Amino acid sequence: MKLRKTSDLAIDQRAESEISCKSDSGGQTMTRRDFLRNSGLMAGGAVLATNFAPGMVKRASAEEMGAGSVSKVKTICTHCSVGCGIIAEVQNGVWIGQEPAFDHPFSHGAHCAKGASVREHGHGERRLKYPTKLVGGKWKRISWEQAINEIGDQMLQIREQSGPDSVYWLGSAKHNNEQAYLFRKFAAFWGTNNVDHQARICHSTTVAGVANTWGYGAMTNSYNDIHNSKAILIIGGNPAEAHPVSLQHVFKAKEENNAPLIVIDPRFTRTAAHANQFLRLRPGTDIPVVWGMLWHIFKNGWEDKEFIRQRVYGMEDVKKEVAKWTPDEVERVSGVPEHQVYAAAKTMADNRPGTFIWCMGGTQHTIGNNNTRAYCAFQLALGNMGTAGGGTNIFRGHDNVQGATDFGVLSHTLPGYYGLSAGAWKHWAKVWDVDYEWLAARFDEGSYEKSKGKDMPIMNTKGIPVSRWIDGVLEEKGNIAQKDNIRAMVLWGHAPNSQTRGKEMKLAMEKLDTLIIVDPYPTVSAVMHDRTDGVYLLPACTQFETYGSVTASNRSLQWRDKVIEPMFESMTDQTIMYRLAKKLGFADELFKHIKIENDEPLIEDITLEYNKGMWTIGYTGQSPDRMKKQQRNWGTFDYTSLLAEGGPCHGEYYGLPWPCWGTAEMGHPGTPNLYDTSKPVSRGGLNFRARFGVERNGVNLLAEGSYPVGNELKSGHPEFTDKLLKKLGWWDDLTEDEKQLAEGKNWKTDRSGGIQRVAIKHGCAPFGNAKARVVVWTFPDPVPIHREPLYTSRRDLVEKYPTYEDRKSYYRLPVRYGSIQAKDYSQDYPIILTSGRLVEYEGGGDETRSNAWLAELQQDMFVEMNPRDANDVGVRDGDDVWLEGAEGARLKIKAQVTRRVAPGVAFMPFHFGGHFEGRDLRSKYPEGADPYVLGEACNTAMTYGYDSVTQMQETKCSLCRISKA
Amino acid sequence: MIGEFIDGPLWYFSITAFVIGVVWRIVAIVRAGLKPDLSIARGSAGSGAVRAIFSRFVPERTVTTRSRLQLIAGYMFHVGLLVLLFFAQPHVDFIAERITGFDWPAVPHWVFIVTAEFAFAGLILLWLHRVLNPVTRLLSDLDDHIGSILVFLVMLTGCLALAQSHESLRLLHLFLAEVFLIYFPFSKLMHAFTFVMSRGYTGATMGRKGVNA
Amino acid sequence: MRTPAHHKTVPHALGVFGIYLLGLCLLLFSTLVDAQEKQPKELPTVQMMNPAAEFWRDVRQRSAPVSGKTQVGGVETGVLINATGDRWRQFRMSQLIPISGYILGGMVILLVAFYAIRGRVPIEGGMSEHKLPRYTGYERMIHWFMASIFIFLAVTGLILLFGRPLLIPVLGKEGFSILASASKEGHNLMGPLFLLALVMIIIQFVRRNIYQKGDLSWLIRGGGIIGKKHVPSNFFNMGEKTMFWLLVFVGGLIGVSGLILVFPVLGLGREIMALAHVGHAIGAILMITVIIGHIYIGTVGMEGAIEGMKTGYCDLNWAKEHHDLWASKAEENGEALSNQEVAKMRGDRGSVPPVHSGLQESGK
Amino acid sequence: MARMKFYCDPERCIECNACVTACKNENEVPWGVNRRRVVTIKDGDPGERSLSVACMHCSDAPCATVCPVDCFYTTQDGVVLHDKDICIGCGYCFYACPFGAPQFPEDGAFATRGKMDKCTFCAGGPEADHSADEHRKYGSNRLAEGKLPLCAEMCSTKALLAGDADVISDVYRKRIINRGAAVLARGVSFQDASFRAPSNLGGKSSSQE
Repeated sequence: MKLRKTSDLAIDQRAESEISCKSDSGGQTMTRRDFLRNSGLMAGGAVLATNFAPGMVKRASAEEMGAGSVSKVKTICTHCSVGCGIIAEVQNGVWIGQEPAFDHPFSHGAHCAKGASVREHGHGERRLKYPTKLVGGKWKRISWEQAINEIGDQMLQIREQSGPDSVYWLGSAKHNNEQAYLFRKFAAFWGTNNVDHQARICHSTTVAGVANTWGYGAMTNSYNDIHNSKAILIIGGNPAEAHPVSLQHVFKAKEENNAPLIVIDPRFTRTAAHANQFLRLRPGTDIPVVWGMLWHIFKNGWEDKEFIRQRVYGMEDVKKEVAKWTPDEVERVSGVPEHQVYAAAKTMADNRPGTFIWCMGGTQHTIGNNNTRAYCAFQLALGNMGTAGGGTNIFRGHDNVQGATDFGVLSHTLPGYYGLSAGAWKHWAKVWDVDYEWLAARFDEGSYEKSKGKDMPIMNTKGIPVSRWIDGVLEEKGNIAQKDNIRAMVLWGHAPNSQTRGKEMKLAMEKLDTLIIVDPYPTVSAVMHDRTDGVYLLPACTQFETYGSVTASNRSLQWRDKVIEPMFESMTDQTIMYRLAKKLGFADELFKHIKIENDEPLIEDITLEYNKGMWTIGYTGQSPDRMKKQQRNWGTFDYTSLLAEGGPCHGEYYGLPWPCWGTAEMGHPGTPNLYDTSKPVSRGGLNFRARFGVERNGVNLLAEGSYPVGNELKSGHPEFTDKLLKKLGWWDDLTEDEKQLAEGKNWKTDRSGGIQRVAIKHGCAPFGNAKARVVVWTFPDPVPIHREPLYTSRRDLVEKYPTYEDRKSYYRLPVRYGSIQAKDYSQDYPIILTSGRLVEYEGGGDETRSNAWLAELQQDMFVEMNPRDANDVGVRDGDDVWLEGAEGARLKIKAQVTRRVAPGVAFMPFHFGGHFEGRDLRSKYPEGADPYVLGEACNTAMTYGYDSVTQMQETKCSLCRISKA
Repeated sequence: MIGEFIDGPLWYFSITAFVIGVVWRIVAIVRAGLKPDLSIARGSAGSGAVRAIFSRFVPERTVTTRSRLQLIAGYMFHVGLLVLLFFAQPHVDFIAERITGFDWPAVPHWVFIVTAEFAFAGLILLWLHRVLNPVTRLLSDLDDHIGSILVFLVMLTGCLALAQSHESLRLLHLFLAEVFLIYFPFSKLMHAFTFVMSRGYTGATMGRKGVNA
Repeated sequence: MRTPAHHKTVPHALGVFGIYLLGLCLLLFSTLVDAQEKQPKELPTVQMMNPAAEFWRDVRQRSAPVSGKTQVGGVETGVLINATGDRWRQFRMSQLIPISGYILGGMVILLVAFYAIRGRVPIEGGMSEHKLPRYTGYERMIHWFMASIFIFLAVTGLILLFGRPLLIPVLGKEGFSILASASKEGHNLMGPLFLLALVMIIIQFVRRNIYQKGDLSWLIRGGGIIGKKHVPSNFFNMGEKTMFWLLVFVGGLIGVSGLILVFPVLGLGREIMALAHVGHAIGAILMITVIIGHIYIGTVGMEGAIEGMKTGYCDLNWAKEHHDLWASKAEENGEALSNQEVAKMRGDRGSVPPVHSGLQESGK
Repeated sequence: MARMKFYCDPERCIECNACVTACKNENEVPWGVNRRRVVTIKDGDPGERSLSVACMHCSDAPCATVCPVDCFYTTQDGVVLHDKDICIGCGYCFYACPFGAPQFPEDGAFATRGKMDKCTFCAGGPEADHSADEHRKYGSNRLAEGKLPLCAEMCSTKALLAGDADVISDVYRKRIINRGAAVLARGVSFQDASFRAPSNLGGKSSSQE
């Protein structure tokens, strides 16, 4: 709602002045740093927030306004995946103001606490300011030159001695698309698959589960599309704190459609406070509740039978499993009574389409992939898929975790989910224009695993996931399917406190040869270990000091402009990558088609390069020009459909949500809602992907009688290849040039885009038209079933719902399941421990805890505990308590006694860090770079447990005991 | 207008008057010369002087028992005044800006306040003692009263201007300080400088005589 | 209630005023109670042309302040709405300022009238040839210490209280702001010294101010206003003792509440702060009123009254008339000195002052 | 005559604190001074609601009544502002204000109150619009630029509205009608929230009970 005052007040010219898209950095007379220095604020490096007199940094005055005109820079918030628009006011290179982006299609000017305070980045008092090295327990400032040289030499030495796999490249969901892509490429050129990022520990189970159900592992609709929902179900998510602006859309549906809001969560969250129905489940029992709802749906025949017949495979198997979940059993296992489950099921059945939203409450479990597939099965049963207002709206975490996932900053795939097969490598080698053999030679020789009796090249072997890098360091060499342990860690935009098993991580950090941290902030990695040497801190830029594209949760790509010049001695990630590659000796290959200026690779060239390779998920149509044009025309996109009506972007969906098929020249508008058959593919329609074959056990896997509008085949069909085109007689629709590139290729590897173009021309989705499957026969549990957590409080259920057997080697490492569950911890650790977000902080929180405006609002790490549990141990609200995790880590934190959590459940936010087992580590930070607020990291106490498919860590269900400190 | 005068010319005038006046007075005293002491030295005059200058900061026994209040009040006031004068943040800033060009750490605000409380209590009590005690009343002349009242007013207006919100209050304080500076060299306020000389003189005399004073 | 008017020469005017004041206080409190009864929890007349009005009305109609949780730190940040401040506003604006104005003004008018009718109370026997040592130097010092601080605090306090109606029209907002700012700073600064002075006064005078047998009759006879005879009294009479205890308790109240007001960091809520302000204000007005009377007697009201505090010696006749018990005992002890001796001691004629220590320790 | 008002819709406020940080951002308010705050009542219990509170810009402002130096004034837009040059930091407005709007920067450890600071409805102060003095003392003057307070403009769920009271009322009325009409149109209300006393989820004790 835009509330513009239209009274007789004087309108300043500034408000009227056109929004110039980017500051003319050439015309800057003064960098922000100079400005700060001149105002005497930098004296001593550490300036207390309280010393900031109002207005010192802000717009100087009206009289001085002439000194430099105020330009308005459009960028995107760097906190969560909603992707809110930001308008930054910049004067003389100083970020002097922030205006609401009322015309931004996602946010309409809105922000949460984090978004409303991003300008604080322009202060940057607590940033890491110079390359720094730990020498004899003291931080020593060094030059970039020295840092790159020393790091490079050590890496090359490790490579010599232990192979490239002993250096671990931990990337970031905070990179923009270009940086993420470059990072993955960088790791490939270094010769390792030991590369990963936060998606592993946030939505990897979603990606795996959802992609294996219907093709793509992403949010199917969009935040804005929730406007069309008639019912909203949120499970394991607290968007009111994690994605506050999304609630704008939820409330619109709630108010205008009278859409009921159902929240299923162990905790009465801020979201639940606004829900019509709240189901409080025991942590880790999503499947019983979802199956419990389906039980009522199947029992009453509310399922969409026609939809299932046409578009779903294996629903009968699900029905069989669901039948076991009678209301009694659901209540016994999850604690949710029948009438609530029934009400929720009936509400969802009565109000279609309904959307199904989940977050990390569902994904971060040993059975996370089961959970996500169960959610999909629920939506498929109700026929809520492929329709506006329906879908599975999976709210991603970081601002670009979707993009970084898409670009395969993951140990099991190359960009675009191509996997690690030889074919995938060859495709990318072509895109990168490097010799495949050269690329293969970058990897270590030999083999770690066998596949079908044959040795598998290391190049094709999945790397160690980020969730388990500590085991890659600590595990006996003989137990790792790798030549040597990890010896050097590169944490490039990663907060270690977001990972479980903090005590072991400390040991791992201490065992490493070298620890390299590339980040705008020192992060907890700089202080949690007791190393005295071998740690490097390299100051990276924030996304406000560079530019590029970012993919929001709804698959929309948005262009960010640079707001300010890099602060202090920080460098953009792409620059650091270039300089490091140069040192490591593969810069020429890595940047073969990317222009370098002053050591900085040109972002647009990177975009254009991935446009040439990302055919699988349609990252091919989003050229920099198209994205920039959309950025200039935010206001022309519809608030609900995201479709531009009129204007320069007419007919396009905002952000060209992937798949944006074909080449940019083809002009595909993007796909706002996945699998929506009510539109032609050329206008954003789609059907389920044919990914799992055409037939299984004699049952047709292709769609039956369901197809996007205008599909000439009018039935299911497999994915397009050159052969299929020829068979259909469409081959000659290709141009001669296209034919040359498409010969022997399929829609994923045809670098001309011709196959996609022709398929779409005939109304077909390039990836075929098949059914979604609710039985994933390649997974440990083909039909999602409930398994008790490793550290369960319900020993009585272990026998009936046991976890998996231990596995000897998975992702190069042994994984324990049953051997942990076999032991009863519930006596000593009676309280279930779960974790989640606060609105003020983000991720590991180093950035937000260094932001004075945010840090003031959350100054103490705390644990929420029910009054009953508090009274049992004599704890009162605000007391200090010791919380001991089931593996023995102890946290000293404040108790917050509240009925928000149920008796027997404790909740901790995971953004804190800088205390370790009662020890304040503030003195260990480099001077002036310690965040305002420190606290115990919740994950120090979180325990072992990894998803059976993706090695997602278990953070939502462990055990602990709490005692008064 | 008046403000500019107080902040500018008058300040320079007063500080000049102060410096010249003090120097002139001291020179005059020194130039008055000492009567030659022809007796045989039984001790060192120099060490006696130094000893006296410092040892007399410690009050004698008779004083500590007989006039405890004056003693306490005296110290409260003099130490307080010294701290306020040289370690109050606004003064440090002022001196750094106008005179020295460098600054030094100031006391925190709360120390300032506490010190001011003590200084005021000391000053008021001392002045009351001066007026009420027959001896001191007799000994006091107008100069003493003017000196006391001036110091009091300077301190008071300084504290009234603590909020630093009104320029006029600061100017009032500054004006009185300037009056004080001008008055200083021509009054008993000079004891701030001359106490060294007088003590030194006595000490030297005593020292020479071999008396440990 | 006694009225102090139409009475013949009675020396103990102080007592009269004490009683009068007590009455006034009762009156004041009764009006307060009255006022509160008449205004049952009426909330601010905040007129809200706001859709929130209904919500806020709902919140306000709950008896206790609605308090919740907030991430914003500070005093009472969790309190959504707290209408108790409004009762305080009512008190300050429609009771404290006008009523205390009447009281102080009334006191002054009363004294003027009293003086006009009664004139200065003389020493009946005239000045004698002898004096009694009454106060030591130390005692006089702390008295005047207290007095100067009290007057400073009273004046600055009154400026803050009455400045808006009385001084802004004269000085203008800017001008008054300067004065008010200075007053506030000075008031805050000198406040703690008042407590220091109070402690010194208590220690020094408490023993002589314990009520004694004769005091009741002094009270009954209105400090001598009723009847012709002198009322027997020791070193301090009943009125003075009452004033002493008023000073101790009311002054203490003023001091403590003042400290609360001057330390907002203590994190006390606005209710406590407002309460402290009420106590501070009522106490201060009460004390100021009493002290006006005290000053009246000391200056124009009574002959010989101020001598003791000024010089340390009082006239023997005056002492006999007003503090006969003490005076006769002192005379018996041979403490009486001739005027000449006193003058010598005080060095009035340039004679060498003798050491006088412990001589005047009296009151026993 | 315009009459500026804030309104916070408790049905929409999710306590995201955007208004709090937006205010800090726009007005560079120092640590410890919060012109706006979000209060959650019944925190963690069914019926939990949050509200963003700042100066309500009362028509008959109690703060203005009690101010001993009379430093408050109401602008033509109905915004209650104060003159920091006149304010002496006595704290009386803090006692009088039912909403806890007046803030005081603690002036040093001895904490005499500094000059009062409060929400200005992003309308600056008595100084000339957009002057350096105005910005230093009061923060932004968005109203003079034809903009509304940033807190409301940035509210994540559009719960906090600011503007002319009439306009706000209209917006709010429309919202209420929407809520009501939706119920009418669809014939059902889902306000029968199935909140219940939390069932016991604790492992140990649950199996014991």
